[in-house]
Amino acid sequence: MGERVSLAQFERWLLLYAAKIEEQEAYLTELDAAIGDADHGVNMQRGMTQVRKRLAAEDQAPADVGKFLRSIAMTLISSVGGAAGPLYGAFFLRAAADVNSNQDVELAQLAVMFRDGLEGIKQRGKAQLNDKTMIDALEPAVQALEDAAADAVTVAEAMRAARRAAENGMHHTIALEAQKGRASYLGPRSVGHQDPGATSAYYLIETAAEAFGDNA
Amino acid sequence: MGERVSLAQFERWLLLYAAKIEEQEAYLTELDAAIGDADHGVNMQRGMTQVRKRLAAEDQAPADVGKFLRSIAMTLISSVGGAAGPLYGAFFLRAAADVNSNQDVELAQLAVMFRDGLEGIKQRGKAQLNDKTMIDALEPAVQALEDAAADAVTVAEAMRAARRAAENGMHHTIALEAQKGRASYLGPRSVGHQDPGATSAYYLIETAAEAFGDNA
Amino acid sequence: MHTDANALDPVATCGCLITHMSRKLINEPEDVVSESLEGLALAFPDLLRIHYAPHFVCRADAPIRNKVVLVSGSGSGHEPLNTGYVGRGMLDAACPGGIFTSPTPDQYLAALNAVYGGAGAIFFIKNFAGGVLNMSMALDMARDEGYEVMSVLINDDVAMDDPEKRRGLGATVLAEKLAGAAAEQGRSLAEVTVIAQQVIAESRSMGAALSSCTVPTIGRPIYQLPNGQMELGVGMHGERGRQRLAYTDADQLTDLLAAPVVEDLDLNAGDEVLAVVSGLGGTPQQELYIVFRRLYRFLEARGIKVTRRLVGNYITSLDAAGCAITLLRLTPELTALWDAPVCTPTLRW
Amino acid sequence: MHTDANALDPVATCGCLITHMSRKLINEPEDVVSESLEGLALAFPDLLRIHYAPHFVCRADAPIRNKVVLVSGSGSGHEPLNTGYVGRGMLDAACPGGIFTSPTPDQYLAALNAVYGGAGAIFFIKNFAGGVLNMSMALDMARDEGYEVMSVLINDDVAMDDPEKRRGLGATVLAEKLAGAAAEQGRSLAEVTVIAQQVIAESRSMGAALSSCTVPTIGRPIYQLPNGQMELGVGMHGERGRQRLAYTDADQLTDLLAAPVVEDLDLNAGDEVLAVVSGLGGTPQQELYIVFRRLYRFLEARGIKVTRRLVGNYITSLDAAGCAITLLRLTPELTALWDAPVCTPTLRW
Ligand SMILES: Nc1ncnc2c1ncn2[C@@H]1O[C@H](COP(=O)(O)OP(=O)(O)O)[C@@H](O)[C@H]1O
Ligand SMILES: Nc1ncnc2c1ncn2[C@@H]1O[C@H](COP(=O)(O)OP(=O)(O)O)[C@@H](O)[C@H]1O
Ligand SMILES: [Mg+2]
Ligand SMILES: [Mg+2]
Ligand SMILES: [Mg+2]
Ligand SMILES: [Mg+2]
Repeated sequence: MGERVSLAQFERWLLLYAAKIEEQEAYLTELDAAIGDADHGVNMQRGMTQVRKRLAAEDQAPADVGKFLRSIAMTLISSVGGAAGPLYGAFFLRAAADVNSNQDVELAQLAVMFRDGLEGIKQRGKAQLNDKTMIDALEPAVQALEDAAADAVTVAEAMRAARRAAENGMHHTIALEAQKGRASYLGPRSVGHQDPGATSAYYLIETAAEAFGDNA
Repeated sequence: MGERVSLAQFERWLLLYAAKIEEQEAYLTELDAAIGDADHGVNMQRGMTQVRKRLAAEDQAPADVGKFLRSIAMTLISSVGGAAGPLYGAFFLRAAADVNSNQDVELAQLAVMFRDGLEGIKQRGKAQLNDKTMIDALEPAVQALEDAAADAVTVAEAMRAARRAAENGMHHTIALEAQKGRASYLGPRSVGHQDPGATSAYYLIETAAEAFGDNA
Repeated sequence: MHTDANALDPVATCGCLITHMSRKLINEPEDVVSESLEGLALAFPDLLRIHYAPHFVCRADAPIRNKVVLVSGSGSGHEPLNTGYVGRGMLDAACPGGIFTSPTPDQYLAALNAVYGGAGAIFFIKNFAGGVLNMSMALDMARDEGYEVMSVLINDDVAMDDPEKRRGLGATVLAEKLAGAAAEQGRSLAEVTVIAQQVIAESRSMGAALSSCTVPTIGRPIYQLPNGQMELGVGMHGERGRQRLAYTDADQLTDLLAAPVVEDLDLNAGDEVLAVVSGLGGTPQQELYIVFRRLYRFLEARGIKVTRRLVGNYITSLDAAGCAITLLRLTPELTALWDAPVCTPTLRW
Repeated sequence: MHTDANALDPVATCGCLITHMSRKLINEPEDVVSESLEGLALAFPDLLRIHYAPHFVCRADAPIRNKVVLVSGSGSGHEPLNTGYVGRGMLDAACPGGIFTSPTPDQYLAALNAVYGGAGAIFFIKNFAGGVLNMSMALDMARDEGYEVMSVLINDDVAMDDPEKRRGLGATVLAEKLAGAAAEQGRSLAEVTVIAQQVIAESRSMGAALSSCTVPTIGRPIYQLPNGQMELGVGMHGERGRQRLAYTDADQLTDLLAAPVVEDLDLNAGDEVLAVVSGLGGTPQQELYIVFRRLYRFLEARGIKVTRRLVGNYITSLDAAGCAITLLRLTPELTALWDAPVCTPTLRW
């Protein structure tokens, strides 16, 4: 199909994500208050504020997708803190390694980037599907993206499928008992609550769908 | 008239007072919470519990009214604490000094004892009438007792007059701004609340009226 | 009915009332003081000796012959005041009363008897009605028994205009530390007394509460602050203050506390001070440093230099939220006494 | 809908909500950490140096050539942990994160760079998901830059059965103090690391909360305890614990905390221990001594002797009510390291 996601769309993605996090900060923190330490929204908001600043700085216009994602990674790593900072950082670092100096990315490559990003999170955090973490939103989304890429659908269709998969995965965390992260200290008491990290991960996919889907 | 208040009646007085304090402990503490530090009931209850113990100890049966009141004074001084302990202690110490080895006391002498007890409180605490303290209940009662003694009424009548005067004095403290004691730190904010010490002082007169008034 | 806007609310009923007691790590409310003393004794066997009924805490090495001895007393619930200040270079004995209730004269007598070294004693007394009454009785009794005893009245609270009503607050810790250092150096009763009086003359304090505290014996806060209000000019008993104001942020509140202290002490550019920020017990250390920061800047802007400081829970009101600040104008002699070695459960250097 | 009796209540609505923020002595919630650090810097100019963005606190005399350096990090809101433990005989640097949020790798790097003395470094890391993730990134980066760094994982919390999930609690203070003393004596990186590991191996902790705490950024307690309930097996973030139980008195609660600690550490008659009772921040000192008293008696009844102790607010969760206990089995060597001189804002002897 040759349809490609441009550097500008990657930038738009992160701006949309920053706006989403700002809008949902309190909700994410509420979710974390129920089974964690009530800081996930605050942490993500602190990180995405830094990302926004970086994007706004004219002189730091990114040269290519790889550099761009790497700078997002470093910003998140040095400003989010908590569990989410290094994990989202690992996602972007690993995704960046796949594209290097590209100015744009096609769907198959996008699926590879997301898969490798997810593997980065899993390596760092040693969590699996159904441990009630952000992985429960990301892994189904990556799988959907890969399936779509194999079917050679449009980027918009692929991202819609990924978004739906992420949303289901996010909702599925409600029923799970946490095995990793702070919520796991609660043991069975963690059941019945949606995981905050899975929620912010769903937003990441949702905003990617929005940014990548409106391709000409 | 020759009517006399016996040592047994003095003992009965303090027992009635102990019962009254126990019954009103929470109320006294509430009053102190409003304009003080929420301990007046607790303090008085601690002291009167010790008084009761002393009265119950067979081997310590008092030899005379003077010794009895002095032992009450020492017990209160060493167990009540706060402002009320030394002040009630001074009352009983000075009253005791007037009777020495008496086995009983007649009305005129009773009035002198209460007057001197009151003076003991005033000397120790340097407070005056209308400073919103226990004096506002005691001083009118002492005055009424003296008037009654001059009129040579019965002890029961005299004590009824004293009780009424103490009650009025206690209610009058509501309108006063505290000049002495912890409530005075509040300045004008102390107005509108009944003084806890005036309340416990009213109970002291009320129980005296009960103990001394049922004379044959 | 009285309707002054600044009048007190009726005894509070709060939706959270029942939870207040289940915030407390205690057994029977009436055992709080003695059980806490027992814990203190077990924690500092080498430093302290504890006597019960009447309650007092004294240095394990008491009596020290020919040393002026320092005895202090106050209600319980202000910990570490005063039991946490007993030890070499500070107090010889402390008498804890009931919660927020001044100790009784027999406690002072018993403590004095345990620590008296033949060179005189000083009773430290904060200017609260009950404290003064009990202490003055104790003083009479001690002198009757032939002890040489001076008393020092601590009244550093600028919340009260009337000097007679000024309560004893943070200057207590400073007077006890500096006089304690002087006593440890072998100075005479007259000399140590003068130092204590100098500290009090050169210290002022002011406090504010952002909540009352839960007294175990009543099981609920003494009063309930309405939303977004604070009490300015409080003492140390979780009681209401001089004034109720709308809640301000830490910087504004610090200024409200610092300004009258600086003015009343007539501090001027070039003065050096010891600054104390003491939490009331329920305020985290994090916040006390925010207040200290502002206090430092407030003084700096006026050319006043903070050369010594104490930030933490030093005089408390159980679990009340809030803080009090104290400033002491330093001289080289007072600074040296502050720096002199001290070994108590709380101050140790 | 899930209806397990032990499930979590929905996000609490409490009649007192609006008052929670007006209990706090702060300015803008996002400035709490940096303003508090500024206060700390102003209070201890001779002892500490503070760096902002990235935030870290280090010894004023750093770097110390040829000394093994100790670096620790944790979220803010646990004060005095860790910033209050920087100084001679303990930490070389501490990295404070956001409130209850672990510090980021660049903070560790910057701190390491400021204090590294050429003889190696130890990173102390409490076993919390976020802490470990950030620290392990920092470790990779530091080693890439050629620093010789060991890391020590603190996991003394017996509330978790799964050893992998055991969080770091009071052993943090002990490991940092004892390893700090060893480093100060000039011991090698390997030796100091072994001591830190020994302290962790010989320490166990358990905590209970009688309330949550108010996080400035959210302006209300993380959760609301229903009347007469408590949370057993909490960490240090005002979060819920392993179990919710009916409120018990101080003695019973102490036994609930002590029993699993003693069992897990396999303490036996004749053992000597260092006992820590740390308040969570909102519990008055008076109550902590009541708990210590019971802990002492509990151990005494089993022939275990408390020969060293620490009672106070040493690891906190802002203004949460409650406490945690920690026991460390002592050897003569560990006792000597505990007694070795230390000069930090918090521990000083
Ligand atoms: N080991 C892990 N692997 C993947 N995700 C994790 C892991 N640990 C925690 N998370 C995610 O991080 C989220 C919490 O992030 P955050 O609240 O910012 O950090 P912290 O738990 O340190 O306070 C959790 O909801 C979960 O989705
Ligand atoms: N100087 C004084 N003279 C007379 N009565 C006083 C004086 N100071 C206080 N009181 C009385 O004592 C009462 C308070 O007693 P209490 O609460 O037991 O002691 P404290 O004020 O030390 O807590 C006040 O209500 C007042 O009636
Ligand atoms: Mg969190
Ligand atoms: Mg009172
Ligand atoms: Mg009192
Ligand atoms: Mg966190």
